[in-house]
Amino acid sequence: MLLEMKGITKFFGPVKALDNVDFTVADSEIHGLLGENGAGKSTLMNILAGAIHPTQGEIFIDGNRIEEMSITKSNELGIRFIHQELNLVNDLTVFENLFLGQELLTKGGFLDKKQMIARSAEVLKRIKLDIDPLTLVDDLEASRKQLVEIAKALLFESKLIIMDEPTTALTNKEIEILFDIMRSLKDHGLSIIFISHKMPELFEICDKYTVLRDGQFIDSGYFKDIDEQKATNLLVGRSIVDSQLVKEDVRGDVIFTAQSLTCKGYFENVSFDLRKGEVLAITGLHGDGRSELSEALFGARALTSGSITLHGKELKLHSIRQVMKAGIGMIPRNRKERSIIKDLSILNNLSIAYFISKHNKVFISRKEELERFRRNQKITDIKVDDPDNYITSLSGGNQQKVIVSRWLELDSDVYIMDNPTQGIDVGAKFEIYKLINELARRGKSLIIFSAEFPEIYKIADRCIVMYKGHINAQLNRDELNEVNVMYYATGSNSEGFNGKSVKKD
Amino acid sequence: APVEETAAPEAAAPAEQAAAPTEAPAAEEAAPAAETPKVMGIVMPNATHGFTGESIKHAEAAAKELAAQYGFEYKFLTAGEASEQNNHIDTLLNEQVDVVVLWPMNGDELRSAAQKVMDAGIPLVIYDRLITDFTPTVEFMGDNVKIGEMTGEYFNNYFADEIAAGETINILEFKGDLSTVPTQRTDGFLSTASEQFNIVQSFTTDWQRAKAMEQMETFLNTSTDEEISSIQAIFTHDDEVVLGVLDAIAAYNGAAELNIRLISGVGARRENIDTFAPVKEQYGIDQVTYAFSPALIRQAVELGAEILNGGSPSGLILGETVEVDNSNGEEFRNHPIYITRYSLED
Amino acid sequence: MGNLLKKINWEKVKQFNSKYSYLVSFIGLLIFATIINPRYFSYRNLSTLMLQASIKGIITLGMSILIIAGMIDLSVGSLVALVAGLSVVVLNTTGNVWLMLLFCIIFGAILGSMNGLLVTKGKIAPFIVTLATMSAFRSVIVQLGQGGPFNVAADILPSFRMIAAGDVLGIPNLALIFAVMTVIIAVLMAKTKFGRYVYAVGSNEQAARLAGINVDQIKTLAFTITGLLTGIAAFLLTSRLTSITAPNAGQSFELDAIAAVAIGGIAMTGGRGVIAGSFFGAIMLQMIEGILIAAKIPPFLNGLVKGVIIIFTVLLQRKKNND
Amino acid sequence: MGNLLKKINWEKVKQFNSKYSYLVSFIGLLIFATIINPRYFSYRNLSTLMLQASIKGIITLGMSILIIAGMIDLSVGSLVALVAGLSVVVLNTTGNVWLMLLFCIIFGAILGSMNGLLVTKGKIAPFIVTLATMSAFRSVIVQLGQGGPFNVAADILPSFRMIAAGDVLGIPNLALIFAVMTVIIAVLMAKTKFGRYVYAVGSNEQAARLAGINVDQIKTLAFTITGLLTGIAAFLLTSRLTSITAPNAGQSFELDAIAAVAIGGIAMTGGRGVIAGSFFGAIMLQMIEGILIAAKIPPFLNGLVKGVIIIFTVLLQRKKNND
Ligand SMILES: Nc1ncnc2c1ncn2[C@@H]1O[C@H](COP(=O)(O)OP(=O)(O)OP(=O)(O)O)[C@@H](O)[C@H]1O
Ligand SMILES: Nc1ncnc2c1ncn2[C@@H]1O[C@H](COP(=O)(O)OP(=O)(O)OP(=O)(O)O)[C@@H](O)[C@H]1O
Ligand SMILES: [Mg+2]
Ligand SMILES: [Mg+2]
Repeated sequence: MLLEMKGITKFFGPVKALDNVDFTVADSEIHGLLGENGAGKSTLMNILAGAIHPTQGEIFIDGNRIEEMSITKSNELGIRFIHQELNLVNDLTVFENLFLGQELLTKGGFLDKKQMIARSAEVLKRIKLDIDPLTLVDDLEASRKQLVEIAKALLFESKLIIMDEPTTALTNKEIEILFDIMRSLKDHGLSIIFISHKMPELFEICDKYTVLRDGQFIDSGYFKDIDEQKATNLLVGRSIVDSQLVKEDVRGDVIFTAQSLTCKGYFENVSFDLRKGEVLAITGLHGDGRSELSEALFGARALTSGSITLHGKELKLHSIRQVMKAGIGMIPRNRKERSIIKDLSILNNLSIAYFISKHNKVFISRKEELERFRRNQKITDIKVDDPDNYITSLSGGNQQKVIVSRWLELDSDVYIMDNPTQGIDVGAKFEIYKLINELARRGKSLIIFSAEFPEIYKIADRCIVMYKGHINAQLNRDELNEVNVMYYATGSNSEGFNGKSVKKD
Repeated sequence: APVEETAAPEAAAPAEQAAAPTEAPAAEEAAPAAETPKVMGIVMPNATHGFTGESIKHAEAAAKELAAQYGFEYKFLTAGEASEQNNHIDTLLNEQVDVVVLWPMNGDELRSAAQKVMDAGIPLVIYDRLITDFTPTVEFMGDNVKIGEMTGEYFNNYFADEIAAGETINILEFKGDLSTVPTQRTDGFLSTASEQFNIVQSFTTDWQRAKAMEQMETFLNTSTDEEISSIQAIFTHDDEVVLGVLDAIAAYNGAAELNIRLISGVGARRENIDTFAPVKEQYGIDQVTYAFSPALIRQAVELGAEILNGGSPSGLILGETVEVDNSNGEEFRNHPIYITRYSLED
Repeated sequence: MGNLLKKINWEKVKQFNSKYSYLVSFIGLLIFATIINPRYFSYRNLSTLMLQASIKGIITLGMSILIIAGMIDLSVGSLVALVAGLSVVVLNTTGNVWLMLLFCIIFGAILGSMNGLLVTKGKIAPFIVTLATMSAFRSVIVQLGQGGPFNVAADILPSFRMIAAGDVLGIPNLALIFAVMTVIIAVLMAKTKFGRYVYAVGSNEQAARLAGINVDQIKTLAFTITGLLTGIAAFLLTSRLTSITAPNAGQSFELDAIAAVAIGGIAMTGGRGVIAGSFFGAIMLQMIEGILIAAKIPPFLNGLVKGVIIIFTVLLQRKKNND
Repeated sequence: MGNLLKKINWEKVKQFNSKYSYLVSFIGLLIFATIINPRYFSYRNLSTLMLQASIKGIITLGMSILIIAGMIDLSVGSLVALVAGLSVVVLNTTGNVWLMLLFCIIFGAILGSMNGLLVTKGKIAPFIVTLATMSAFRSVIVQLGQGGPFNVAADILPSFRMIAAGDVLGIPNLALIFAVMTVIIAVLMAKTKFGRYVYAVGSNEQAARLAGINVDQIKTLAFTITGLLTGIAAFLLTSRLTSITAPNAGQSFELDAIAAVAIGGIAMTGGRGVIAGSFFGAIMLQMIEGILIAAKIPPFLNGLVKGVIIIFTVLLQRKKNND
């Protein structure tokens, strides 16, 4: 056995995050680690990588017991860890980040910049990532950052790579590339622990699975022996009926119009409108300008030209506050950097946006805050001990639920959601889809930025597919299928006559 | 300390000694092309408390007046610590000034720089700080040790009976800050004051009235009644500090009986002399202070001007220290030191 | 279920400890002081303590807001001197104390907002902006006073000094004002949107912005409020001293205020801490002065002992925080 | 492909601008000074300038490391006094300049690492730790000298003062030493692992830790190196002054060093900036003094003008950064 973890128990203060968990990984194996939000997956992996210490339990690598696992030791043992949240140094360049902690040196003991850049270029090429190793990481957007994290794990010889939800910020194409690399690594004898909440992915790439629930080991086995239904049951501990999602037709008037939106270097001449009660998905591949568009719609990024009308009035886009007050809410992507206020409690994190557009009293009422929290906890199923704890004590998925709740409280007319289900588990995801449908039924309009086709299919009335900063196609619900989306997202339709890009012109 | 010449403020006015040049009102305009006007470089400490602040004011005013009168230029530089003063001297040497008037933060720290000035053949006037084993062109000093000594003697006389009776006299000390000036004042005091004076506690006030007030308040609040009652006099380094101590005494409402009879200060400021009578009347406290005037710096500047005009003053000149207490407080308001000090106000 | 209860209690205890850690330090210091000098623990002394802590304490309140917002203000000491010096002129010319108070508040707020605008519009680090204005404010008032003091006119003086010297039912006015200001600022920070935004900005500026908070506005406001509070402090200082020496009035108040914030348990990295902490922080800092006097520390060693006590006080809290 | 090239170039230009912004300020200030005083731009004056900037400049180098690491050190001024004062004793007793230099380096490093350990092991914010040690270091040396100066013995003095007063081929020794130290520290920060880690820690401590960097070690080392450099500065200061007055030697060096770092274009938030920036920053700060003299600013207004120039210099760079 490459890896054996035995009887791992971990307390965070009073919270028992892991309870006597066993976990084994063999050579040349891609091992899926499954569990609901807060089940203890990241914690277990953090223990394996030496980032935190277990309260109890033992770790064996190749049969040898490892005393006092530390980050340095796990590195030396050939364990690489791609964390669930981004952990890059924004002020350093890509190559500096890739080699951080394991710099190559010249004979004189100085940094061997040349070689590091060359090796970085190689590894970036391997994952088909078209960026200069000298780019400042700060200038990259979230999905690129995620790929740099992945590249970092591939840089040195290793035995075991831990991937904690590496695909949440990636597009389909990038995921395919990742899977190719994973397979080839497996061929080279490496093992990979793969954590994801997306069932199809797990079934596609993994050999074995281990399920955790509430910090306890539930089951382990081969994916070929189970199906998605079974996996979900193991995960949740009860069965979920996925068929209840019913989409109703949209009949409302147009309430939101985007006219010739242009943001130089990112997107150009984007126009669309949105009806009351409509769910519009916007998708595409990297470089489609989608993420910048989502910011621009919310006033968080300045437009070069174009205008947005809501309820027939032109929006003042220079102030986020004004946009919110006009009735637009937005869940941004890249939770850690853009949403989580780490020094505030769960309760306060949830309330913060509400104050901007809804709260008119002089004083904050704790009672109301608690009510808000309880209400949302029911809706999004946040697993929490005490809402006064810091939000960072929550698992990634539960943090995301708090953020979703933050915006639901605004009761906006239009919701912009950028990758809203980032890291949310199967059960809760389903709840959120239901919620989105419910919002639409109540006459809210939603613009969902997403790269996950199953998600789009479940919720969207209409889908805009972007390609290199342009709207390449608008698909109605009846035209909506994965093949179609990929066709337009890759620009296959326009290939040959005008594949012009607006990027960085 | 040997006094070669005691200079009353107006006595040393260089106008009388100097071969009076043409009365050019504004020299720069009067003789633009003929020859470049001579330059006086003045280096002083920053204004970090009242005394340095007023000194700078007087120095600059004097420089301005004299420059206009005699047709020279001046460069006026201040600094917060010694190495910056050294830097200033380097700058002045680069500018090839014709005389340097230097008030060092601390004498010895400017020795190397002072040596450079002398080596460059530039006349050097040192104000108020002694540089060990170094002789500048001319030195003008207030005498901090002497102030301490005079305070000690005043205390001896004031408590002559108690000293004769062999009693121990408890006093408090409020220092300026931790620098050399306060150390000199304390050393002077200890050298003359009777052994029977017992310094119960010393405080460092950073020359701040507010700090002195707090320290006195805390002392009064946290000491035993006997301790408080045993204090008979207070020795301070500064008039502002005296006001802080008096503030605390005025605010005291504890049980102990206060037996403080004498408080000493340095400065002879208007604000303090104003309090002499009322404090005596209300609290029965006598005060004494020493006129160590910030206007004394004028004389150093005047010495510089004298040099520029071809004079050659030399040696050590000591500024006059006048003792001011309840007996001569009002009289002192007519004293030249007092008049010069407040001459710049409108 | 019993498990759950246990769990919650433990959390509560931990939270209490980390929330009220400043009390641990405060009590520790109080015991220490009382051991050194048993007379320390008396009503008179404690009320004087609060009186003495009040002026810097009010500034500390402002400094806490800034530090919670992830900023700092080095200019408060000079700001005190500038406002106080000019306020004497206002008082002497108008003879009206209320006008003078109004002047202090408004002028303080204006200077504070100047700092804020340089930070937000100029995009310069607060440390650097206020380092520069520290130097500038001081310079202006020294120039205006030509190095000399600003004295309150003799006819107004006796009544004017009673603002700071007076008391209400045995409680010193200054202590009372400090307490009231603390409550106001504590409520502002804990119970209003503004306070919540300050915490958010100090913790994650980008997230705060994307939640709709006008980050620049909050920062400028934080500076303005600090300026305003410092203006009030300047007013009280003038009443306490009745004479403002421009070159050193308020000297190093900024360092004392920051130290008080730190020993009050507010994180220097922003986003965390409560106003009650700075209240006790300011008092603790004053206690250290008292301890120096009570323990008869030789003056030259005051700095050493003060430094050690500050470190020790902060350490005391960290232990509790991290366990 | 042409597209890609364009991209790279654009990036490069932007990087250049933000990397060398300090040069923009430097040239701006130089032009300004020369306009005010045409004699300013002379070899003699510029070499004196560098000489004058050298002692604080060497401290500025250390301060830059700390600020890049996201920390700060307020104790350097007091550390200078403590090391310099005692080094005089070492020199006078042993008569050996090399021994004295060694003492300065080692003692400086020890004091610096003390700061570092308090920050890392004690988990106290650098600002607070060094605020406390600033007070403590000063107090210790004042106590040892009992308020008086430490004077270099008369027999050693003439040769000893030539270390700071001498020159090599017309280049002042101090300027030379400053230049050499700058190169060493610049290489350390740009070309070694340590330097890289300092940037990483200052930019994102958590990411640095997860990359296997021993964050505490880097922080402690940064403080130690700063202490060491400050020790060297103390040595040079002693040679320049030949007498160390404990109460105010090195006073407010910390503020000057921090200001120099800031106008050298190093971000106060850590993670960004280059050592060459602090070199020019230190020189620029000294230039401001020169400008004050040349422009005949009245002494009381020096602080105002200095503050304004600092803000202006930093603004000049920000503009370039943001475009
Ligand atoms: N630093 C912490 N302090 C307190 N509790 C924590 C901390 N980190 C994790 N926990 C708790 O440990 C449990 C497991 O969290 P973990 O992050 O391992 O979940 P996960 O399985 O990775 O979930 P997700 O799918 O949402 O990422 C959760 O209950 C979480 O609240
Ligand atoms: N243990 C390992 N850890 C990290 N990277 C590895 C490891 N083993 C192999 N690699 C890398 O994987 C890459 C091989 O990837 P890939 O399979 O895409 O290339 P390939 O040329 O198709 O391989 P092959 O040689 O099997 O044909 C190589 O660059 C190699 O450095
Ligand atoms: Mg997780
Ligand atoms: Mg292959």
